Amino acid sequence: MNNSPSHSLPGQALAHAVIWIGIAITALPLYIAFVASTLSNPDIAQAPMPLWPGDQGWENYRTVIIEGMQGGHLSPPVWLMLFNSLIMALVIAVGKISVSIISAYAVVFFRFPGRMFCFWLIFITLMLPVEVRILPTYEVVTDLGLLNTFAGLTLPLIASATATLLLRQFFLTLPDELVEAAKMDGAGPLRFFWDVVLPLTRTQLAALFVIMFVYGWNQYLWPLLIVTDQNLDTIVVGIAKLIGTGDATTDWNLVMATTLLALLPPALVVLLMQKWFVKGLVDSEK
Amino acid sequence: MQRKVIFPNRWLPYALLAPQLVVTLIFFIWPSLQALMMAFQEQDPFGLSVRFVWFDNFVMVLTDPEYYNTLVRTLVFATAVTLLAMVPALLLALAADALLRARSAYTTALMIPYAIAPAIAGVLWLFMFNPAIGVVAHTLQVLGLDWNPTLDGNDAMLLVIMASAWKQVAYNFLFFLAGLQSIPRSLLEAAAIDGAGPWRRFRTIVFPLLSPTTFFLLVVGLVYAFFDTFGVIHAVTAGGPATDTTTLVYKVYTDGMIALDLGGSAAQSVLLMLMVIGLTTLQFRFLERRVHYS
Amino acid sequence: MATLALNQVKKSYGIGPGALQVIHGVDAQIADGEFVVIVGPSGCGKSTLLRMVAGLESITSGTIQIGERVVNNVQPAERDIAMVFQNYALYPHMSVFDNMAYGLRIRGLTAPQIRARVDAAARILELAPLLERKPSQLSGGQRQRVAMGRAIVRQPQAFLFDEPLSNLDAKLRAQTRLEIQKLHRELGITSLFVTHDQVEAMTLAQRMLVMNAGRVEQFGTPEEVYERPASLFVAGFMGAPPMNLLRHASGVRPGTVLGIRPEHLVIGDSGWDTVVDSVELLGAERLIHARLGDELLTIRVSAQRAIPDLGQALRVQPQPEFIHTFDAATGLSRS
Amino acid sequence: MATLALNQVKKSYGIGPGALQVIHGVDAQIADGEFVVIVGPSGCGKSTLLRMVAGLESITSGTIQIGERVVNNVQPAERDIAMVFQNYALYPHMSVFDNMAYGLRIRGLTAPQIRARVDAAARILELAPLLERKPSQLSGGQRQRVAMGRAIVRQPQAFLFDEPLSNLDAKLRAQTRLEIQKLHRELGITSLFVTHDQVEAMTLAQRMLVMNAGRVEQFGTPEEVYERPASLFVAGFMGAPPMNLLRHASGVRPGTVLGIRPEHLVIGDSGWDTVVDSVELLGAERLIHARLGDELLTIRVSAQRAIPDLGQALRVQPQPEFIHTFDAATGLSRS
Amino acid sequence: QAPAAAQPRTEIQMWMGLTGVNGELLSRFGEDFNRSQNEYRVVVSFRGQYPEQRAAAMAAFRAGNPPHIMQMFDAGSGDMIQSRGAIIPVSQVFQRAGIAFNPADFIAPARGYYGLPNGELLSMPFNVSTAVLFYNRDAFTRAGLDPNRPPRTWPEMIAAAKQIRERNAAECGFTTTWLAWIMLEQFNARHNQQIGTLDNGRGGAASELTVNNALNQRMVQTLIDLQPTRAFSYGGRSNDAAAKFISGQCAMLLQSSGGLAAIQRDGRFALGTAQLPHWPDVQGAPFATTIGGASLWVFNAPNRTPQEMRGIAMFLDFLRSDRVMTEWARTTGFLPATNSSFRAMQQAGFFTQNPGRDVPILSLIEARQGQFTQGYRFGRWTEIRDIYHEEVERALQGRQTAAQALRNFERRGNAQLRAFERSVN
Ligand SMILES: Nc1ncnc2c1ncn2[C@@H]1O[C@H](COP(=O)(O)OP(=O)(O)OP(=O)(O)O)[C@@H](O)[C@H]1O
Ligand SMILES: Nc1ncnc2c1ncn2[C@@H]1O[C@H](COP(=O)(O)OP(=O)(O)OP(=O)(O)O)[C@@H](O)[C@H]1O
Ligand SMILES: O=P(O)(O)OC[C@H](O)CO
Ligand SMILES: [Mg+2]
Ligand SMILES: [Mg+2]
Repeated sequence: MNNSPSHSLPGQALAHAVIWIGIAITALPLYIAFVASTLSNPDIAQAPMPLWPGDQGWENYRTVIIEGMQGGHLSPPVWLMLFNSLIMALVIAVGKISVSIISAYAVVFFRFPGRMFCFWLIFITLMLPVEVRILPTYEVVTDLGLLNTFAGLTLPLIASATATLLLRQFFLTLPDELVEAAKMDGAGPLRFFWDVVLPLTRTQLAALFVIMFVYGWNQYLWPLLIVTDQNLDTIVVGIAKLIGTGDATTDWNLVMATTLLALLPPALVVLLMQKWFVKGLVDSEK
Repeated sequence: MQRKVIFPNRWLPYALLAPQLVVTLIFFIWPSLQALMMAFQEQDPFGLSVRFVWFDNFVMVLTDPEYYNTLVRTLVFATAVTLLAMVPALLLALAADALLRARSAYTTALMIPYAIAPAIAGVLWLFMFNPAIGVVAHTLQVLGLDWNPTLDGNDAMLLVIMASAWKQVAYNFLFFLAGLQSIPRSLLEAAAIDGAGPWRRFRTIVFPLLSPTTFFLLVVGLVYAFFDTFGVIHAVTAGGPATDTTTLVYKVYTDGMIALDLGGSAAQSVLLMLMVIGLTTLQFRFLERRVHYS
Repeated sequence: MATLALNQVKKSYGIGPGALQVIHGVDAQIADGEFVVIVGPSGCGKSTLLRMVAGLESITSGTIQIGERVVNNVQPAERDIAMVFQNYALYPHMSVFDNMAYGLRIRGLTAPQIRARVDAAARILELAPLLERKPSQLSGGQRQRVAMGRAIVRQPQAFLFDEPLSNLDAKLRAQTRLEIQKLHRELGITSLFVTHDQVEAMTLAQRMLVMNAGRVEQFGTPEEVYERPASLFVAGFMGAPPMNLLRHASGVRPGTVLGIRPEHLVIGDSGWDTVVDSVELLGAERLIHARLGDELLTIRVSAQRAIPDLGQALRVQPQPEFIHTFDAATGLSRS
Repeated sequence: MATLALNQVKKSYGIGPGALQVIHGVDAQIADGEFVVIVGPSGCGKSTLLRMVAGLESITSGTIQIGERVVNNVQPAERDIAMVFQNYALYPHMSVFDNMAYGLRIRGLTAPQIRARVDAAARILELAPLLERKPSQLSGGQRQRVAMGRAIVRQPQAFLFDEPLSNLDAKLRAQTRLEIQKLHRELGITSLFVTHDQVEAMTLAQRMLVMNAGRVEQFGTPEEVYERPASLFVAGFMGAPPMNLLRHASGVRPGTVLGIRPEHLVIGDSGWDTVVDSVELLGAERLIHARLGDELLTIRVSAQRAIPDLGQALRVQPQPEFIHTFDAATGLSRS
Repeated sequence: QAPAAAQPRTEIQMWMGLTGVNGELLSRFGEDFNRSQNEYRVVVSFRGQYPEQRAAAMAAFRAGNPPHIMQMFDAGSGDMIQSRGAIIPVSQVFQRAGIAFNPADFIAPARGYYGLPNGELLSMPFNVSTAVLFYNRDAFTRAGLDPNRPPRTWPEMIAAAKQIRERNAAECGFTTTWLAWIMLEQFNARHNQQIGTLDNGRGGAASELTVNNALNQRMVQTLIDLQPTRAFSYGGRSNDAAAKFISGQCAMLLQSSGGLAAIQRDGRFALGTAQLPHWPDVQGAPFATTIGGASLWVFNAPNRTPQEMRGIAMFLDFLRSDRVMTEWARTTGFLPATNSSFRAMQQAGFFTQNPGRDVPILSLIEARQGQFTQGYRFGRWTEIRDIYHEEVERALQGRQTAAQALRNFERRGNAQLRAFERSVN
């Protein structure tokens, strides 16, 4: 093998050890959550809970997926919340990307008065976190009659500049000659966008999709405020509502089952699209 | 930076920009201006009476010692989260980079927490460390450690720091690994020929060359610790015990949403905005420098 | 096919006092079917000139005519020309076939027409087995051929080439050079070819346009340019190793520069006294670098000849019929 | 300074049946102070061989000796060698001075010692004014010199170069070639230089090691290699344009291949009947490509000579004293 | 029947702050109501804990779209009462809908807490609770305590807790939920002490906190002193500490009577219930504890139709019916909020059949009433409660004394009261 010192045998063993410790710490909370999701709540309430999976798993998952917590009163069935989260994450991801790709295209491939102004206006959206403007945003959404709609849930979150910046960056790296070749071939701006830019941006789009999907899926404060109809509850909000509330004790077994179900889809998206995701993440921030 | 080759067209660029601009203006710029306005007003929670009070809200915030306590606490928290998320990430990245085989499998396993919402990460850690039912909390108690985040501010702080850092390690890891892999092998080989051992190579070559990545992650980490940890704190400690885990953002939230001091909360928001703008500017200054560097 | 005429073509980047003029009035009449190579050092404006012909760069003043038509304000796609770029600018996501077909599709040709044209071009360029591949699956030379194919299918009035060979390795470059020559022979399309490689320029050109800093230094056949360089610049630019240019050697009149190519120096018993500085073997020949006072002289000799020792004294004499004389002030040839 | 000895050096990547052997037993004895160039096509194992000498790659079997010492299991740092990489591998965050001083610091030299050595190297390489700059503030040629400087200050037993010139443009490459030659003359350190550019190889080498597919094809002086190529591979690889290799021409015995360099063909009244296919001007010379049956022949003539027309018939005769004969089956020289 | 069914139902939004068995039941009442008629559709949804829910409701109100009905815990009442433009008193709601409504139907403490001096009710009492002591009978037995004689006074409580620790019958003696509610509000009512001037704030917004006295100091100091041995173990704010009791870690729990259902469901021990302990040296003690829980507020909004108003009244009317009230009280541990449902349960013998279930009633209604047992009415009380939590938590951490904690609480609390006073004037 390679003779460089980091690739020596003891070096390899050390590296494996470090990684395995890392994986253990990464996995521990997930494992405990999994075990809890297979126990009954009294089992958990009698601390310490067992560290080996119990036999309530099927029942717990059935309960949360089909019925929802406490017969669907406290939270709708998980399948519905998952569906809501999915819609929200998809709309946000696809929306952000579509809006961003055309605006990045405009900023990069055209010169026009106000170009830099527009760019900065978009860029500014990167600077301020949601917490800062949540109440007035809420008012705007209400004035537009978008409370309790997917539009209200998603539109305000489409106003972000990460995607625009990344795509702009990428567009800037497309060789000038490609544009010129297309011009010589007689392609106009829209045709060039459709025939050349879009296909070439596929990798970036896939990466952005993952990032934005996770972003959308993990939204917390905004859906907490904007949705008053339980049937629109997203899963992350649903979970947070379930713990430490009122005079009830938390049904940790169900909460953990729900939690695992909640992190499964974004984790799957990240894993399945890993190749693009890492590239996109690293590109987008550089 | 701009392209040399462009398309000539008068209206098309505006049409393409329109959706983004509209969304930005309606859902971002406008509400932000509103928030700014609220910082100069005093109003009751229901918005039934509104009074313009100039800088009163700012004066109140800035003369409240608790605000400075929170500021210091936030800095401590942010520094701890950032470091705790970066050092292990760097170690893991070094290990992964050194591996000849199974690197991608390991990478996959390590990046899962990226996909997990902060609020959910908080729930997971709360569940392990809850003094009443948590497995780890129980173990600590058996070991004779008096673990009680509901009362001990340090325990609580440690808990939110760990939960927050845990989630962020994945992110830092991916960047460090990318950074390491972009260091030309030949540089390390040159150093090896020059006689540098592994530790010396790390100290004098690898770490300096990673410094752009490190700095970037530092800024991102600080921003994360400042803002995105809201969900963690909300789920784990709700800012307590006392105010021992209340960060600036959490204070904006509690003062505004729970205590319903809208003006004071808005004033704090504005101060926060200024800090974010500062951080972002810093980052972009640096980014520019880095463009020159390469 | 058409003639190409450049009349007092100028180009400035930017406007007003800050403007940067990079082309200072170029005139050139190119005959129908002629193969003209534009050559010059990096940054002299070769690409800019070519791109003005293509319509990718606006013309600050002067006119460009393709055939009878002044094209200053004609869109690139309407000028009926084709261009081959240095980096080929192939559409990476399209197959070779689609790369060639793209322009034809936009022009609205029918599928059978397109197929016929692409097949014809592919036959000429031996691309037929590659039509389904993506550019990333091709070698550098194959990509280059696809770029040419894309130009050919258009059946344009003129071909423009911007350093199309500079991304190829030496061997492939030599080979592709021959192919382009042959292609031009077959198709006879007026061609404008930019390069900064003088071997390429000399090999390909029917006429060469030597540029320097936005001006034409010489426009003539390769033989003219090599044998009768119009200026010091051309003398120093063409030839590898380039012409020896001496200012202080004995026999050089003050205010002039004497030019003599390395192959026109004879080592013997008379002539300049030089000292051998280094020797390089090039295969069939050897280059002897020798000091002549404060100037350096390169002499080209057959490799068969005995190798002189370093530091050895050599007598070197220029063959008189190959001596060039330039005005030291203007740089223009006086011969 | 030291001798360098490679004895039956082999290298495989991977282990077991899936292993890929890339070096198939190389032997080479390099004298103290000798400048040896390893040349061969891409992928033939040049870098691998060099990196085994450097200690960056483990040795699968065989031994490598530096001086009297077998270094197979010696760490790179302890082999007392210096290496110049293709991409220079300068430490981008250190000044030129620090780049050169790095290895010395690690060796524990005192500050004045370091300063003295770096200054000396900087003087030789004319780097003195650049010592405070970062690599990013240097041109390609300057970076290359810093990389050499870093090697020099170490005063190693041997220099290893892995295509150190291939990132430079043609002119700079020619110039740096001369500098390396001069440097070697001054310092006299045993050097192993990898390149795939044959001009570079011939110019620099005292002896050349021509490699092909992990095997040594020939190891000799440039003259030997050029004039008496040991195999078909060497004959076809060295020389631009390369030797004509004919299998079917009249006078070629079956089972053999006749080799004749383009400069050793005479156009006259007798000899092979060929047809001119294309002509290229190279400045002082012209290349005539002509068809001889199903084979192509390149003839090198002076540019002074009249240009033959395409399609014209030419009689071509090889100069008998320069004819090479190879065994068609083994590829080995029979001359 | 057919035409009515074709009519789209008018939707009535109700936000609740209850979860668990309690929330489940309240939601079911909504469904029961929906089944009982076909004009209205009530949507009962959980919107987070009371403070979050209130924040959302306020944002919704400002945006002109508040829920029709919002359940709000006792501590939020002061703010709600002052926000006259935002709410419609329930008495008026019934009046406008033309449904008979007599405030006197509700039990006295609730009337006192949520009503105006003129008898009008501002919000409708629904989940009425008071604080009680739950204890683990098994742990008592293990500790050698008599499970049938729970501690009645604080000295007994302290002794029991210590004994439990000494015998290691549990990891902790006792803990408490709702620290401010129990250790400040209930505690002072139990001893008939006012926590703020102007009749506990009922007399106007100019009220000031008066809690930094010997009695409160002694109570807080007691907790501080017990904390290190875990005779007392602090378990977090709001309801968090209940888990420690349910898991068996703590042998005793001070908690809302409304917490009963959860304990019954998850606890694995025999449960005992008793009244809140008191200090016997305080004159007249024990007095009655005070009311807790939550009431239902009706939001005003510019676009409310008479149809909606009627729907609101009908649903509230449904909720206060004997059938709903008795089921609610029987299942949850809350008290019946109306006199008639209380009587109905008595007549059915519920309290005699379920020993311990009468404890909250004995504590709230039957115990001795005093001048300051009627509850308080302060603005920004949610926030003031949290200030109390913060200061006492700091004291429990050992970073300040009880006196310092209470002094800081008074200072910071009064600043809030003054800010509130400014905002209503
Ligand atoms: N968009 C531009 N704005 C300003 N100056 C430009 C621009 N494009 C080119 N130039 C300048 O014009 C001059 C000519 O450039 P051009 O690309 O034509 O040179 P070239 O001869 O093709 O060089 P090379 O051989 O390196 O390709 C250069 O000095 C260049 O810096
Ligand atoms: N780490 C490796 N694993 C497997 N095969 C390798 C590895 N490194 C090199 N090779 C193979 O070994 C052979 C020799 O590679 P090497 O880099 O020595 O060639 P080279 O002569 O230096 O080529 P070039 O001129 O392109 O640099 C090649 O076929 C290459 O693919
Ligand atoms: O637990 P509950 O609902 O009875 O409420 C207890 C207190 O009143 C909360 O303020
Ligand atoms: Mg150019
Ligand atoms: Mg190599």
